[in-house]
This record gives sequence, structure tokens and C-alpha cells, in this order.
Amino acid sequence: MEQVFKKPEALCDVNLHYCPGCTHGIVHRLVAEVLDELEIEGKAIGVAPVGCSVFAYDYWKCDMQQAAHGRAPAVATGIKRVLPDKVVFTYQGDGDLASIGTAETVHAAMRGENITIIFINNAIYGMTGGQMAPTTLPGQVTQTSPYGRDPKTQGYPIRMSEMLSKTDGAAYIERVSVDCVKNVVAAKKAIKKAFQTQLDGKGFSMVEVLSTCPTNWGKSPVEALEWLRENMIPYYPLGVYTDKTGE
Amino acid sequence: MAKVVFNEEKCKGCYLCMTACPKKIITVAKDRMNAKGFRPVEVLEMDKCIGCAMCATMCPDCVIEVFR
Amino acid sequence: MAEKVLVKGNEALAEAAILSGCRHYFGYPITPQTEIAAYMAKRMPKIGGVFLQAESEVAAANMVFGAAGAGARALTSSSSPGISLKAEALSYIAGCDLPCVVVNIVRAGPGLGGIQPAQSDYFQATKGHGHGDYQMIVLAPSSVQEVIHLTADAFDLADLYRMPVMIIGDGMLGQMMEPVEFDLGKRREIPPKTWATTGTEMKREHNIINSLIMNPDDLEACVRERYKRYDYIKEHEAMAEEYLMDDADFMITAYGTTARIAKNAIAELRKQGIKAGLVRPITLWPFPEKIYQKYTDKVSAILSVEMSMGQMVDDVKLAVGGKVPVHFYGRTGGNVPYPDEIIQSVLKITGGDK
Amino acid sequence: MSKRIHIVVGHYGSGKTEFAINYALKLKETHEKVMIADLDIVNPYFRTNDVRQMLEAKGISVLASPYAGSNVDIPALPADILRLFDDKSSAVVLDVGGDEDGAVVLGRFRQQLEEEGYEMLFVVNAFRPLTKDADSILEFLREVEAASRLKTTGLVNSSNLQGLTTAEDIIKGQRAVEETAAKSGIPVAYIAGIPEALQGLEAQYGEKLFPIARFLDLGYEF
Repeated sequence: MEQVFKKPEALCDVNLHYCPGCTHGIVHRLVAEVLDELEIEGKAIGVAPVGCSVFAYDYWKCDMQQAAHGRAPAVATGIKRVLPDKVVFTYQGDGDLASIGTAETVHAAMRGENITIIFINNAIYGMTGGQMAPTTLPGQVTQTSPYGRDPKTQGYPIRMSEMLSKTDGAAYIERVSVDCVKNVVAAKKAIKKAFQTQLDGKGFSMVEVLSTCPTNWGKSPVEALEWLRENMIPYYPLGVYTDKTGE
Repeated sequence: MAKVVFNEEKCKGCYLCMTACPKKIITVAKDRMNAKGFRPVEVLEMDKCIGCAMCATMCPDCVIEVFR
Repeated sequence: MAEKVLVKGNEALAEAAILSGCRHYFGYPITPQTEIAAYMAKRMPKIGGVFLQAESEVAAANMVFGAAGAGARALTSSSSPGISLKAEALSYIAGCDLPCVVVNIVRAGPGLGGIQPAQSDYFQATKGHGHGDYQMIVLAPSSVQEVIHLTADAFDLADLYRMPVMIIGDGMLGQMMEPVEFDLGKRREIPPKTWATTGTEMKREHNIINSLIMNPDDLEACVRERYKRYDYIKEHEAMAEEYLMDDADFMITAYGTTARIAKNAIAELRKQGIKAGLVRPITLWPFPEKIYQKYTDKVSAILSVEMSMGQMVDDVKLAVGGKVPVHFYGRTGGNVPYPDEIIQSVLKITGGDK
Repeated sequence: MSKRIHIVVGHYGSGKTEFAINYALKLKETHEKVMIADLDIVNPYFRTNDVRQMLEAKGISVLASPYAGSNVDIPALPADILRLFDDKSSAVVLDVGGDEDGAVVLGRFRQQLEEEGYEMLFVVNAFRPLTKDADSILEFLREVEAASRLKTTGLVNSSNLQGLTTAEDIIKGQRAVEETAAKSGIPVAYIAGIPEALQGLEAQYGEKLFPIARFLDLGYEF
């Protein structure tokens, strides 16, 4: 018998700290699989954010640097400008990328910075215990939207992929989900394409991954996947938002 | 012929693999817990496994190895 | 010997950085240091370097953080309000033990304040900026030639001690033209940057640049280790100029451009029979305490002259430990203390005022 | 000095502002009315405006941004700037900011300037790293011309190391400026310097010598 599925080489052999059923783990594995398949672990430098994935530096075997909350695209820019032949990626949550780091994200895209961003959107602040995120859905109850997010007073959820797709510098932007096997397979394909975009020197690439937070959503991991499917995907439609890689 | 191997100590008992299995052969081990205190999953009817790796695809913790 | 040329402080700093091997500059425009950015914008593309105008000071400083982690000699420059924004990254850079050079061409504050010269960021530079237990080496040149030496040394010090180094000046120094030689002076031996995140090339374990330490005991140990390094720096890197101090019985102390004005006052005071001398800290951190201590039983009083409401004066008092009275004279808001004002202030202290 | 409007451009540190001030004073000897305009939108320090009092005492009108020398760095032009073109009885010196970014400001007056005619003096200090030889001087001169959309009519050798300048330094600079003149066809109009440095050069350069008094000091040795 041949082994057809195993832990990817680029993923460290450690226990991930995430809550049971948190889909961060799936995305970590997908990134590692892509590092393996493109054979770029040795030339990759990852930027770990502040947020639930703050320990990401312990999980991939490539070199890793920390960033302050929201600043990962700026830190990645600094690294990439020093090492233009290396592969530089960030792994950021929604608070990090779409709230405190919006400026860094938008301008990295505008510059066509040749980096790859893996953006985890789970519609809530996980690390700090379930507060309203920039991507929290209308009506969604969180610690800081206890009566449900009311766009009239708390603003609308931000659709980063749509927004960034309008920037001239963005070469490839796709929104994917990890709620089911089919979507996980598609997510990996997107992540691989994003890294390939960088390897080809085509500019800014980002994959937005709709992800779950069972603990702060107050749902079992299986219920969380269903909630994602029924609530998040309608608001955040999956698909390719820009693809200039063929140009 | 196919089989799956669970690294039980890494399992956090989220059971996403169970929902992904098209043959519905993954079950919760009723007789034991791992060191983390979770009840790991197991396959009792391994002969029904088709080695599709859907369980492993959904596992957030790289618990599952698949052979075919 | 290098050729003499006439350059502005800001240009001297930019060119000295380039000569010191800096090829990565990240910045954001703010008066009165924008010439550094403008100079880099012109020069860097011609020498294969990177000039990047960031979306904010916050981003610029975090780009420096990234570039420093990747092993480069990275520079950012700004003026007071911009340094407040860079504080976040400085804390991370210090917490990750990375080297970088940051320039503050100080303007008057607080708030938007004004663009005229000031020294009111002394607290920020030596005791403030970002959060947490950490220090930065702070260098305060007072001439364009010294700008060149200290810029070169700033990069060496940063690499050697793996910490951020600040060069602090004011608009006068930045705009001042002086004939100089681009001679970088004595350079230091720098160990290879084996810690940098340059890609493992599958030849080593991964490098992790990180300031997050879970266990309080581990974090404490890490900070204590860093402070041992700070102690070594205090012992070995504190610098000050002693001017006419051999026979002085009155000490004026001032740094940067203010020290130059103080020298004018000292010349006049000496004509009037008051043996005044000057101690000019070149490193604001580490503060050159021992140099002050040499004079505690030789001078009758010390006058700290600053373009602030009195910031360095606290360090002078700490250095002399109450053994000599320490007085203060300062102007703020973008005003420069004139020699006459300093002389009057000294005469008031020595009892010679009319 | 045949034209009414005299534009002074050059790299900052060339001695351009000192030259402009001295040039205005020189014009005052032969003209009843002289105006000097501080058009520096680049540099917040060491500007014509700093010597306003001295110039006004000598009967020279000074036009400067209301923000010059203040704590705010808005590069606003003075509201009465158009007096330069309206009052045809007055000789005018325009002190322009210290590089091609500063020269941009001239572009907005190009039409008036071209209609009436102008003299544009390009001040060179060969001890400045970016204008150290004919090639770099020419490159910089062309950048200034492109930004201002005006043509240089004369070169001013103002090579100096400030107070340390010697006659030898002036001669060294003059070589670069003469080479620039030969390459560009733009004549050398003046050789400017502190009187000490110009001593002994009369025989060689005669009327081109332009002694400079330094006004932009701070009232104490710095």
C-alpha cells in the first residue's frame, strides 16, 4: 500500500494550539503542502501576525518573522525589498488585515508588492475572546455587538477581496472557504496559484479564506461549518476577484 | 485495499473527519481518551475504507494518514 | 584624506548612511527632515538600493522592522510627530533584537507644534517611544561632520549590539551647511547575521524573529539578558565632548546645536572672567554620567541649556547625585536660546548679574 | 542687468540666497525701486525673509510667504506676488527654492516672464556634491529648466566652503563653471565670493567679480 496522505514536510511536527475544530489548522496544512509542492520551503519567509495565529512562526519550517498587529504587509514589504528572490507571505486574520492593518493591506496591494497574503476571515476576533470584527455579519452577536451588529451604528462588514480587486497592483485575489472537502481542495489550488503568482513576479496576491471559530461562535465544529456555509458564503461570495496572471 | 491511521495523541475530538467520510465508518472511541483528554476517533470496519482521504482533508490537526 | 565638500546636515546623513552600506530606506514626508527622503529618492535607484515612500510612518517603521529582520542595514527618518508613530515598530525591533537606524530631526511640540528647531523629544528618545523594558542608543551630533561619523557609527552600533539606534538632531542641524569630508572614521567588526530570516535553503533550522514569550519567567530572563547588554553599552559606549573643562569652575551642559550656541556664551563668559566650560553629551543614551562625576568637586554649579522645558537636566541631576547644584535654562516652541540669554542665566547663578 | 526681472536659481547651498540678496542691493544702486521675492517653497530655514528688516531699511521691498520662518510649513505664495509683474517701474529679484522641486514654482509665471523677458542666473557651488563638475552641473541645470520651463541666461560661479573659501577654491570652481559654459553656450555672468576670497583675482576675471556680504548668519558664530 502506498501512502496517499500525510503531514506535509514544511509543517513542523508540533501540536497546533488552536481550539478543536478550528479551521486555521486546515489552512496551515494547505500552505505547508504548497510550500512542499512548489519546493519553496527553503526560500520562503513567513510573517506571523497578532491574532489567534500569533504562534504561526512555530508551525512552518521556513524562516518566520513576527509583525505587530496589522503591520504584516509592511513587514513583508521590508523583507521582500531586501530579498526580492525569496518568497514572502503573511498569514493574517480579519481584525489584523481588515481593521487595524487596512492601510498596510491596501497600499501593499496598490504597490503591487510581490508578496502573498493568506487572509483568514472568520467574522470575529478570536484571540481577544469574540469581539466584533470588521467582517462580522449584520445581526451577528458578539461580545461587543451584544444586540447583533447593526450597520446603522456599527457599520457594514468589509469585503476585502472585492475592494482589493479594484486596485491596479493586485495580480491575483480569490475568496475560498474550508467548510467542506470540495472547498478545501479549491482553497489549496488558490493558495498554490497565489504563491505561483509571486514566483512569477506578477505582483500582489491574496487568498481570503472563510474560516470558522467554533468557540467564539458558540457552535460545535460541525455546526460551525454549517453556519459558515449558510451565513458567510452568501455575504462573502466565493470566487476569483481578480486574476491578471495571464496577462 | 485502503486504510487510514489515526495519530490519536494529536486528535482534538472535533469530529470534522466523521462528517467528511462518505462511508460513515469513522466513530468516536468509547473506551479511551488521549493524553489531552479528548476521545479520539477510530475506524472499526477498515475493510470499508476506500482511501479517499476526505477525512484527512478536513482534519485541522494532521491526525490522519491515508494508505491505498 | 577625503575631499572637502559643502553639504547640508540632512544630505550628509543620507550620504553617510549610503556609504555605511545602507541600501534600504523607508520613509514618509515631514518637515524638517524631508531632504533625507528626497536625497534617498534620487540616490537609491542609481546604486541599486531601495527608496520606498510608505503609506504612513507606522508602515515605514514596520518595513524597517522587516528589512532589518532580513539582514539589511535599514534606515528610516522622521520628525517628532512621525517618531511617535514609529514607536510601535521600535518596541518590536528592540524586542526582537534587531538592528536599525532611525533619525529624528526634532521639531517643536507637543501635538503638531511647529517646524522650528527643538529638543523637546529628549524624554521620548531616551526614556519613551514604544512600550516595554528596552533602550535605544541615542546619538546627538552637533556638526555636519559629526553627523557623518555618528551615522556610520550608528549602523555599526546597531549591528554590533542588535538594537535600534537613534540619531537625534534638529532643523538647524538638518539644514545647516558646513564643509565636510566624507570620512566615516573608525569602523567596527560586525559578526555575521546568522539570525536573519533569509530563507533556510533547507540547510539549517528555521530562524524565528519574535518578541512573544509565553512564560513570564522566560520573558523576564530574556529582558534581563538584554539589560546585561545595556549595562555593557553604558560602560563602554557613553560619549561626551569636554570643552574648556580643564580649568572650569562652572559647567554648562548642552547637546546638539544648543551646545554650539553655548560655546559662544562660554567665550564671552571667559572674557568676563568666569571660567565656564562645556560638557556636551554625544550619546544621550547611554548618558555619559561618569564624565559629569569627574567634575562634581571642581565646578560650583551646572547649567543645563536646552531647547525644551527641561528634560536632559533630570539626567544631569541623576548623574551628579546632588553633589553640585544643577540649574536649567531653556527656550521652547521653536525658539533658539541666544548666547546673551545663556550668559545672563550663568551670571544670575554665579551672582555676577547686575 | 539690462532686464527688469532677475531670477536666481541654483542648488541649495550654492549661495543662491546670499547672492540674490546681494544682487538686490546692487540693483538698488542703479534703480529707485527694487523688489525681492522669496519664492522658496522647499526650504523652511535660512531664507531671504530672515533678512527682511535689513532689506526694507535699505528701501528694498520684500515679498515672502506669510508662513516663511514660522512654525508652519505651508509653501503658500504671498498674496501680493503679482505686484512683481504689475509694477513695471521696479526691478525684481526672484529668489527661487533650492532645486528642481523649488523651481517648479516659476512655471506658473512662465507666461508673464516670457512676455516681458527675464534674466535667469544659475548659481553654482562646485563644492556641493551634486554640482561638482560640468556634467553634474549641466544635468542639474537642465532639471531646473525643465521644472521651471524657463531658460538659463547666465552662470554664476559661487563656489565656496563658506567662511573657509580661498581664491584657490574660486579658481577651482571657475574651471567647472567655464567648462559648463563651453558645453552649454550659457555665458558666465558673475564670479561671486566673500571679499577675502576674491582678493588677487581682479586681473584674471575683472568685472565679473561680484563680492558677497554674508547676511544669513544668526548673530553669533555657529
